[in-house]
Amino acid sequence: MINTTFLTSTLAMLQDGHAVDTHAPAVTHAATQIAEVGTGPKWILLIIGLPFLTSILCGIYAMIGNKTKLPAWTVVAGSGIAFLTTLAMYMSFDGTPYTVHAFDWIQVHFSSEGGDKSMIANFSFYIDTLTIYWMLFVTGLATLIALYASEYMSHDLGTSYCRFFGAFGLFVFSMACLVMGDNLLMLYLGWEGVGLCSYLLIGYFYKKPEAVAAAKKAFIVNRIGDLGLALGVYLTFVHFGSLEYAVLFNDPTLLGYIESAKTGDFSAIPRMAQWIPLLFMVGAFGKSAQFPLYVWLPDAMEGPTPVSALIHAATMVTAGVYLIARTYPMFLTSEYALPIVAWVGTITALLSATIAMAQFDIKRIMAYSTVSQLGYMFAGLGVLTPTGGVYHVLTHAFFKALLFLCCGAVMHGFAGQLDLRKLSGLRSVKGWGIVTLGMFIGCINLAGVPFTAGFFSKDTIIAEAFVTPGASMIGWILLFTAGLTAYYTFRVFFRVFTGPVEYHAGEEHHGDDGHDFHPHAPGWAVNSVLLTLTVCSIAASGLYFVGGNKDTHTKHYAQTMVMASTANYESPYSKHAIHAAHDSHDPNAGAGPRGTIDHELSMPIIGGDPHKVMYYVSAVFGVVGILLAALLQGPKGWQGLFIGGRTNAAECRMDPIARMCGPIPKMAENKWYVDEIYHMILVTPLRIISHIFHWIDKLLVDGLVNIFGFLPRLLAWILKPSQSGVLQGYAVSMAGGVTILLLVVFVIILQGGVA
Amino acid sequence: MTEKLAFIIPELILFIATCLVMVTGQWPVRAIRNFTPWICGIALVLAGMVAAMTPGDPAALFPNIMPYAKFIIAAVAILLVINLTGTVDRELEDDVDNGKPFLPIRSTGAEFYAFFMFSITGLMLTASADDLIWLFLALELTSLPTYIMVAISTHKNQSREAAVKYFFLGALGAAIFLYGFALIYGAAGSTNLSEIAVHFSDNGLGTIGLAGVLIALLGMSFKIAAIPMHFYTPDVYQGAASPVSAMLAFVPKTAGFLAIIAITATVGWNEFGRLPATVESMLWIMAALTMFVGNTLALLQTSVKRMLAYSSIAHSGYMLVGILAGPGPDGAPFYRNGIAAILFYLLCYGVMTIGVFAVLGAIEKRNADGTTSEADDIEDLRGLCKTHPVLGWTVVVCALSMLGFPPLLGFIGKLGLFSAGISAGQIPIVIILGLNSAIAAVYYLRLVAVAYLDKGDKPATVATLSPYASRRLAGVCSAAGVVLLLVVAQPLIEGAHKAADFNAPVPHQTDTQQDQPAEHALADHEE
Amino acid sequence: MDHLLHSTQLAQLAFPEAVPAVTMAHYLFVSAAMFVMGLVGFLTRKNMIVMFLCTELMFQGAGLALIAFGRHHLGADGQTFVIFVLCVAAAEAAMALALVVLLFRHKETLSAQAWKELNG
Amino acid sequence: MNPIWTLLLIALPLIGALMVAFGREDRAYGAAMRTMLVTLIPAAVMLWYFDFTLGAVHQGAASVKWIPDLGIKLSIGTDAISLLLIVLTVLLGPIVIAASKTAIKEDRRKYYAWLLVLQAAMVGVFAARDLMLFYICFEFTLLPMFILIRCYGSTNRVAASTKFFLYTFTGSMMTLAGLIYVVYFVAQQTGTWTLDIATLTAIAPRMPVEHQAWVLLAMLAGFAVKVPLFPFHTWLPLAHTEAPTAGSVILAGVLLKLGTYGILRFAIPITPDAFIQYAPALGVLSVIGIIYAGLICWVQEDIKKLVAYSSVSHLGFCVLGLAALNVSGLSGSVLYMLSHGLSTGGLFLMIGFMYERYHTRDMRAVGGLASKMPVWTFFMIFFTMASVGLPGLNGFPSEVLCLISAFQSDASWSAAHEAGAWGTTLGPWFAVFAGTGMVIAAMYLLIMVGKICFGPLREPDDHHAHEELPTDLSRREIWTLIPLAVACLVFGLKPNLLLDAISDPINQTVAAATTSQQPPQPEHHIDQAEDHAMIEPTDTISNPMTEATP
Repeated sequence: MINTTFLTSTLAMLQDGHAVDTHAPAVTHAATQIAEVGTGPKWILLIIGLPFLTSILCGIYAMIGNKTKLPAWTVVAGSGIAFLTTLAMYMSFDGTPYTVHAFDWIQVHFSSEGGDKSMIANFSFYIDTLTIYWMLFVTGLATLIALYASEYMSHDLGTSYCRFFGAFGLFVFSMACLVMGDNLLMLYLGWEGVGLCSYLLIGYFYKKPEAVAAAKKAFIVNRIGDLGLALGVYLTFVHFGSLEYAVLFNDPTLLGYIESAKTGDFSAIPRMAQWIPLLFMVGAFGKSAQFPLYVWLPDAMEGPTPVSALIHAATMVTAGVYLIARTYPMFLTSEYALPIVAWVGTITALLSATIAMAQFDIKRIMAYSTVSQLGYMFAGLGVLTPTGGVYHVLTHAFFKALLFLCCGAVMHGFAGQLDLRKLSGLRSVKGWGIVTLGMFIGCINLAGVPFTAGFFSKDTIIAEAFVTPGASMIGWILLFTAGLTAYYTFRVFFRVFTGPVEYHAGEEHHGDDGHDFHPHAPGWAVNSVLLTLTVCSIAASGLYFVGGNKDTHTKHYAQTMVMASTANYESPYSKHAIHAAHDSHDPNAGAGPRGTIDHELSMPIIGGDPHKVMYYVSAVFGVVGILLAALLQGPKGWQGLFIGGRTNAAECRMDPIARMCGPIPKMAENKWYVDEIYHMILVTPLRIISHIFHWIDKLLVDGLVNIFGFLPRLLAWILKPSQSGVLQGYAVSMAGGVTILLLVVFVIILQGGVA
Repeated sequence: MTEKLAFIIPELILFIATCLVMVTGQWPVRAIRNFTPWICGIALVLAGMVAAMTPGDPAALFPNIMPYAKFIIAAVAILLVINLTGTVDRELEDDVDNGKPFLPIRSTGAEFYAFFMFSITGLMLTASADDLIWLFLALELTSLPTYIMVAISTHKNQSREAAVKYFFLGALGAAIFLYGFALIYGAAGSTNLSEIAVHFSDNGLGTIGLAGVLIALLGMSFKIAAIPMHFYTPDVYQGAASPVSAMLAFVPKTAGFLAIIAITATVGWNEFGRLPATVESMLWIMAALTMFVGNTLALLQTSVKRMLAYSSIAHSGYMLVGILAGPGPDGAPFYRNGIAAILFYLLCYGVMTIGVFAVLGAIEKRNADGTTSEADDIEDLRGLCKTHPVLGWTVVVCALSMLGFPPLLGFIGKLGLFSAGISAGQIPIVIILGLNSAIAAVYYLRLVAVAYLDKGDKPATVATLSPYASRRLAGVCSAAGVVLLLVVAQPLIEGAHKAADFNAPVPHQTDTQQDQPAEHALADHEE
Repeated sequence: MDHLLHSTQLAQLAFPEAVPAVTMAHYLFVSAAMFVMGLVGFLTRKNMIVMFLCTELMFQGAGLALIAFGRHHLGADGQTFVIFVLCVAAAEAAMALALVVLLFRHKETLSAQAWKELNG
Repeated sequence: MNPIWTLLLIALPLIGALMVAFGREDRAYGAAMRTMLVTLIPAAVMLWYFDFTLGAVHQGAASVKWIPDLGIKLSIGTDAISLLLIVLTVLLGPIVIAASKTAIKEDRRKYYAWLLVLQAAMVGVFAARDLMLFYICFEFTLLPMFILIRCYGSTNRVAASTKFFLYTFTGSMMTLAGLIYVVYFVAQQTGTWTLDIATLTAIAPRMPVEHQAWVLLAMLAGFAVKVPLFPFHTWLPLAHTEAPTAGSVILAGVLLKLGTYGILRFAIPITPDAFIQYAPALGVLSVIGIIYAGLICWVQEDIKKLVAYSSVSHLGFCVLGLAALNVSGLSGSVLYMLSHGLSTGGLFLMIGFMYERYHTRDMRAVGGLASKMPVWTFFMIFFTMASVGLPGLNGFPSEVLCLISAFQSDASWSAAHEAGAWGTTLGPWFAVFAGTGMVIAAMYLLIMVGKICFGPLREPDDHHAHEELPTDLSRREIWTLIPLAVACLVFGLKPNLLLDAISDPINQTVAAATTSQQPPQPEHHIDQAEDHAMIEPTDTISNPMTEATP
């Protein structure tokens, strides 16, 4: 069990000088290895092969100039079959992870005294519960969103259509490689592949300079993260000698490190090994848009909405969470890794929640809310509850995709209008019923209304935050952010969907403004997708009650899946551990293979066991947030349900309050000027340095070379007068030359140079 | 006494040919006059073959330098003769064609060829010199005729100015090295080179001996245009007609080097293959300065002949490195033998330089007023590969070879010098050699670029062919030589290596006498 | 050869204190002086004929040194060398005068300064 | 394997060059193309018959005596590494000829003839088994390139070509001096003056370390200029901007590899101990090169200069791999040589096609070509991603290996685990800073792609449609790109095709380099009197006027 010094040392790190809790219970449980890794059936390769095939097909359609919706249907079919194969894989999975080998990729063999070691990185796939868990919602969402996009992108059929779906297929292939890869280099391949696809898809409207700039920014910021990941991968190989999960996570040295980490003495673990998780973290923050590297996600909204829904809400951004979950044992071995993850996640959640409150573009709000929710997931991982984090990934994937698709439908219908000050009362517009319902379900999930999926997953994270010693501060911040989330979510809902019907066309509308513009309601494809997603979001809450597994004492579906994978570590204080211990009276039953129980340490919160109390506390924060939103943003009237004072789309009761509290809302709206700060600290100095380098290169280095080139010419100019053409001149020079030469030689003799 | 005569049969053949030439040169019948260069050619061929056959003089310091040296002298001299046709008496022959009577008083053809043959004979004599007096006479015989050849080469003031400079500075140089020889004789007591060598190796180089050797070397540096004495070269090469400059580039230089080899042989290389400190350091400074001055000043030239003059100075600098390296321990392989490297490089250098001079001689500029003037400016060569491909390619091949571009002859020669220098431990001078061949690349590249590469941004001046086809033949032969000699490089190198094996004088095992006090009074001379 | 007394020794025997012995150093000094005077003359005088005479002077300087050494080594080499030097000097003289006449005919002056078009 | 094939590889282009030079002007392209395609056959045969299991053995060896006195014996033979580089050169041949069909209008015979000569010279360098043939071909690649830049370049081609020639020529003169010193040392040890590389590499390591240091510096003078390593790179951007498309592709594709091949074939085996001493310095220079050149790319306006500086940055990785002196380092750098040739060659082809249509290299004048030239944009993005090092394409495996080798070759690290294969010269910080090169590469290449391919359409005002070429890529142009793209993909997905081939020679080089063959007492070893003065050449270097007598 990671003892209490673990997190307190982080607090010590932050407020140096804080007394470190010396209580260190002994370690009892021997680290059990992951079950032997078998080899799996070849049909698993369908999941990876099909999306790649669809992207190749789309390329061919583009070449033969196909104008129909064929690319869309190919991708939908491809992802659909992939989803079904994943389901079959899930059904047939008997608990022991296995690998499926496609073909050899990079193999270098070193012959050295210590036996010939070799670096193996093959195109092969490692299937265990975590992979299945991830692939289920990735392929599922991909199919749904591809269906949605078939209609949404229908206005520019032809090569662009093929290009979009080609990149879409390539994205699903890369995500599959990332999640299912059996070694860290395959993960890195998928990592960069999704980066490339997000670059291609964000830059889909390549005519718009902002889209191109956003795509470039996304790729470069991701690339900074990838650098961290790459260095981490190389360091892992150099330190542990292998990249494959099967070998890596059974590596005796790694298990040894975990043992010594448990006893709290991190001095035994070499500094190199402690660097690895820190580098992985940089990669995770880059890809999942956490605090230092989150700036690219809001700009990524330049891409079409299905892209934002799939890539920037559900799948790609969760890659960071997957990385940390997959390499969780390594994070345990580093002294500062998990605390940093927790704190960064919390800060990001709070920061982006504040920014989301002040935005007016609904897609931007959703983007910042994604960043905030990702912050929650990282906080979950940080405070020793991979189950909470991973479960939140699933629930968030569904309702955030739903929210994005609703915004997309709104944008599609109102000719690109996204500003919530220009839209109001869509609830009562004909044909927008399903969109409103979808939006509502999404919002209650996001806000964390009790008994919704969002509520359960967020609640586990916050509960664990309070339970894990030293992380109560994180818990309070997360609670406060939950309130803010509830507020800005329902701010959107009340401003856009309720109140008097009033809408203005976006800039893509060509006719003159005014009432002859009538929004065209979403088609059957969009509505059907929205409905399915709504059902899934609701069903996701059900997962909290079902899927428990008696003998491994797991309470719900997400927990069973996580506990059987490499991330099988559970905090001793987690609710599950306490229940398990309670049920089987064996104090160590509930803990994951590496944890033991120590009851008396569970810290009471507001007088009760945090697990039980948390339902009510977070529910309260959620509801308060919603009421505030209703009060300040909601419309007037309708049986007094809506107590807000808003009469039209433009203003609401919040505006005077905002004006009253000075510059803060203005700064929040400008995203706390983080972009500008980055530009000032990083981009401009680097550009100045480059110009300096350019000048150095042109003047100094080239100059030196030219000088060396010029020296002979200079010597020639000096000697030129000696050839004056006058006979006597030559004679004098000759005589002078002779004498000088003889003198120099004699000086050498006299100097005794002879000896 | 007659056995010495056996060694100079080739020179005798040449002498007979010279007399013949003097007669046929003035012959009223045009056909005989045109036959004069042929006589020289045939004589040279004969001399070359005889020289190749006769074994060297075993007693000399370099026993079998004679066959090899005389052979390459004859070979290159043939190239020179082909190149020299048509230098003088051009107007006279035109007038004779237009029916005017042949006035012997106006024709200088006879003297021209005679002087050329005298000079080549002198050169061969230098090769077979084993005596100070012989060496002095041979050197004078080589250079005196060239003064006159320069004077009568073109009927313009520039060649007269060149002649006056060449003559006076030549006389000065001759006086200096004569004084050197006198001192050497004074120190050694005998004029025979082998005896001098034995004396120096027994009693070491006295102060007078050292002074004598240094002054002799400095005097002879005039011939090879090394640093202190290089001032005349650019003006003389530019002033003289191209064929004569070609001859100046090869003949005095070869004579100079053969003489220097003879003199440094008398001084001798110690068991570490190094000359005595003073001689070595002077030669070292001379080599380094010659290379740098030659290469750098060539950068500024626009006249091709001046550029080639400076390039010949630079090449002398390269060859001095061979002297510094010395022949190495007896029986040393070719890569260690600096002298062999020089002898081989002389051949390569000769062939390359004559090639470019021949091309210059082969073309001429047609001025506005119908008269033709000699092509000298680098602009005259512009786009030569387009107008006259054969000549253009000759310039390109010869320039690249002089640059030391790998597969060509120049590179093999330079490689010989490189390996000799390094094997002798003279690393710094070899690095300077490397640097200088890089500096040299600039102006050789300019030659190649002007002839072959430039699209002629500026209109190519109309360089027409001069009436004498033989100069084109000389150019083509040297270009072919540069390429074809590669095939026979090995036999040539073996010849040079055999020529350069130096039988160092064996020091008598006398007791280590004290250095005789050099200037003991004449009065107390005792038996 | 060796029974002949040296002339200077005879002189010393006859007039022991009167005439100081003339050693080889004196001859060498005189020849060096002649050589240097010739060199300086060559550098300073403008007239070409005088310049040539100076080279002749240098040649004779060398010749004197040769004779002195010949006498010192009691060998005939020195003198034979001088004879050849004289004949070469004569050849040069002929050539020099022919050249000077040729130059005078074109430039009406005997000064060497006139000839300096070729330079650079 | 019959040596006739290697001979054919060198002879065919030369014969082709003669045929083209003396053939007709308008049929020059056809003749050149046929020659290049015919030379593909011997290359294929060699690839087929080459026995990769004993990769380090020179197969298809033959030699002809030329000047035994100077030890000059032209001998050819290829081992695995040189075979792969030869195949790369031969593959680029026809592509380059096809790419310059419409680009070159006048003086076609001269252009194609010299291109064929360049091809023969490059194959000669890689196939050379003795110093002389190597040096002759090494120099002989200079002349055609000089002519190509000089006659077919754009505005200030004269300065660029002269600087290119002189810079490399001076360097190679120093290398010649160093190598001859090595030959002398070996001759001094074994008695025979041989220029054969095998004997040199066998005996040269016995040289005392200070001599080795001087020889290494001399060799690096020549090869570092060619690579181009950081301070010696200023000739490359000039040469690239002025060279015609074909020239740029060959220059980036193969000529830069001569430098790294030289280091791999000469510097490491001949002066191993000095190389280990100087490897950290080499590593620092390459890391500076990566970051310095990368940042300069960022502010470049001229697209060819940008890609030229990117080659400087990329080859920094290659030299880093060499400096790491372990198996993954060397195999990474050889892989890098091959992959950089393909990806940067492709990039230059793309720029060439764009230059033929818009006659400008300024990124400000041209933009948003995706709408007009979609196929061109696809290939542009493909090659950009290949050179950025996207996994799945050929840049990635080489970059991985170079960076891992830098990590592995940490002195403390290999001491703890196992010496030998891990190397002791560099350390993790080299890899971290070199890694930033990956980010900077992404930055400047994406900015280039962003400016040129995406955004609103911008065309130079005096632009008129090209008379022969269609707006997008013609069939011929696509056929030049497809082999490169396929090769990039194949070597990206299956780098082991190459890695297994070169593993044998690499292991041998590393084993030889890391075991020191220093004789116990270097002093007494060279005791022949004749070379006593040789003992401290270092001081002869310092003061020129050394005295002779002891």
